[in-house]
Amino acid sequence: MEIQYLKQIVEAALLAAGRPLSLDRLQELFEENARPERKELSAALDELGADYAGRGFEIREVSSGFRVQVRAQYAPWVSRLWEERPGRYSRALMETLALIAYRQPITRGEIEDIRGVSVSTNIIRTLSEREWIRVVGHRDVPGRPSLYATTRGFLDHFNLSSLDDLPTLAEIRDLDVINRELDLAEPGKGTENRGESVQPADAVAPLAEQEHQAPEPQKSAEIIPLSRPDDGAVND
Amino acid sequence: MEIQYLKQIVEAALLAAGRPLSLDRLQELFEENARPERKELSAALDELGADYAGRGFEIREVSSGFRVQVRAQYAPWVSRLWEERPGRYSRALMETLALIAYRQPITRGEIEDIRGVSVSTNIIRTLSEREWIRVVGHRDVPGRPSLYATTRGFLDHFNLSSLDDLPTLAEIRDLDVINRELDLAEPGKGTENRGESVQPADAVAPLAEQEHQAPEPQKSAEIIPLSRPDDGAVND
Amino acid sequence: MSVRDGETAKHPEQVEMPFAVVQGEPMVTLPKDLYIPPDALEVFLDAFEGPLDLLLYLIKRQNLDILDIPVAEITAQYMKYVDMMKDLRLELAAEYLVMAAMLAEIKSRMLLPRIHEDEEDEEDPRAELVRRLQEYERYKQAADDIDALPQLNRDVFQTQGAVPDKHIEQAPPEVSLQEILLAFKDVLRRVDMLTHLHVEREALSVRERMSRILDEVEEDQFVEFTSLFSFDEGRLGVVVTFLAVLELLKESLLELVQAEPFGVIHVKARTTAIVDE
Repeated sequence: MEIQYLKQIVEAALLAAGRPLSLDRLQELFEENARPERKELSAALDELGADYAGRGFEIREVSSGFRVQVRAQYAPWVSRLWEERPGRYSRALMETLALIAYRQPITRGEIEDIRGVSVSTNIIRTLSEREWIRVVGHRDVPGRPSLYATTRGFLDHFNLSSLDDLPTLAEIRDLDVINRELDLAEPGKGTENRGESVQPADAVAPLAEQEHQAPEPQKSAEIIPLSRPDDGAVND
Repeated sequence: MEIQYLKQIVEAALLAAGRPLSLDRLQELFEENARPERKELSAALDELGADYAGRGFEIREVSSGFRVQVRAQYAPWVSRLWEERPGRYSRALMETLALIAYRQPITRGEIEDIRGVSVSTNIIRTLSEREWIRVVGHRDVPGRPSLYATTRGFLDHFNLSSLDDLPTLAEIRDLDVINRELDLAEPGKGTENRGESVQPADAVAPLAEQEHQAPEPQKSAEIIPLSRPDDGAVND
Repeated sequence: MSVRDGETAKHPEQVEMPFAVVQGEPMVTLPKDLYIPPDALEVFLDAFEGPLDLLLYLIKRQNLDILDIPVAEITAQYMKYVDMMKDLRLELAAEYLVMAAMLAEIKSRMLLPRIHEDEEDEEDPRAELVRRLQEYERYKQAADDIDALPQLNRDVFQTQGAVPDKHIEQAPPEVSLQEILLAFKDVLRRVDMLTHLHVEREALSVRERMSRILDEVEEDQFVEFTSLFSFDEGRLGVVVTFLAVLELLKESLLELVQAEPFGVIHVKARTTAIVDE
């Protein structure tokens, strides 16, 4: 099929679909004997993306496929089409969502440990109803708490094609730095200095490990050990 | 306002709206002190119409305003977005078809005698519409019931050159062997009271596949609604 | 500096004051210099997502690095807020009190002189708090970052072009031959118990030919018997056709007429009602 023709079918479909379309789904628009290769479709999508430069809309690849969307810069005008502005989500909800996005799979208890406050059932329900999160399993501890993870719908909503596209998580500075600064900041502490000049190795380990893991969202089913045993006393 | 900018806002709004927008409505997208004249908007719409020449979509004025729509020539492809996944035929239909193939010419009453249950008009109509069976005459008894036979199309569809290519009854009795070879799970255990309705393919999809689909809520639009609750039980 | 600057705490027993709060006992002294006018406090506290958030605020407000928390000072400020919550009879979340306890504990540990040798193994008492604050802060920031991403229906909008000539076709279900055979096998299994059905030895080509002959003959018009035969089918084809005609005659579906001995035989579909069953 000629690319010019292909492009027109693809853009017509994307424009009308009202949802992202995967390459597979785009292929299915064609009769089996006239089905374009995936790379032909990709080429067509690339060309369309270039065609739309300077237009009010763009092609964007999100998690569940490609979509044609109105560019963010026209949102102030386009929003006026609807009486109601979309409400803002509470900070509690966004923080919970962020923890699930970056630390998935994660239990509610683990979210509470990090946030230092309880997570309301409403928040979990709202996120589930929006189909941004879902239960992907249960941690094998007493009570078998649900493990939450984000969905494709979450990525689609936030204009992301994968978890790798999430904003980079701030780094945690490790204890060596802390101690150096403590030493500098408190030069005259006398006897207390004794304990800080040599840093016990086992105190460094947990932080170093977290620093290594945290910036990359865990997509595997691997379970991240979250809190050290003595954390529990503080939070429960 | 520069027309280039105006055009982009107008096309963004038309694309996002999902409904036709009148000139008045388009004007309302702008702050009062920056509101374009109707003739400016008309000019922008005209230019957009020209821009879309050679694209898969066009601007069209309908009674309630302007809208962006897929060009008619691409409707056949785009329409496939809403096509439902093929369902499955009921066991009753399959039995009826088998009896017509092996016992033709045969009347509906004779099929009912053998199957021990009535054959719905729907089944006969479905098989006729697919052009797998046809009426070849009428039995000369009261009511002059139609005699059904299979068609050339039936043979073609199943890649048979003649009915003699169908397995013999003895071979059918050994179908368990064939099944093992085909690795085809026999779906027929205790299915006598199965409904005649078309069965959604998803009802038999393995659980794993359904789980895989779960994060994509849009897909549910492709599931054919079950018309009979008892159909589902067969697949477990 | 934090230890020295921290208000009056010089002895361990004085820093145990906040523990009394955790146990629900009344405070001994109330701080007088509040940072926030009490009437603004309720709104103010609503803005916090918990004790870590409040602590972060206190630290940020003084332009302090998390890594360098003057524990005593922050503890004192924190307690003031907690006390204000009590004064205003705000429902004081347990998390705030737990944090107060943690701060007090850190403060006391930092004040205690380390005399035992094995304390070299002890980490900085602030380390755990610092870790938790940093951990919380990064996700607090991440929440803001995610919120700032272009969101569907807030910043970007999925297009919804009309399809004026939409024509949706329902694809017919796929059927495999195996499915038909399995269905037939089920029928056979059922009818095996009713042995009157003798489908066993019939050649299917005869049945197929029966259908074809029925299709060719008309009900009100005779056709020549010989026209049913096609000689290029060979001997086998002729036999099959002949058997089909016999079978159709047996089933009273065909009528065979010969006007005179050795005359032309004609065939037509049966019309007259004959009781034969």
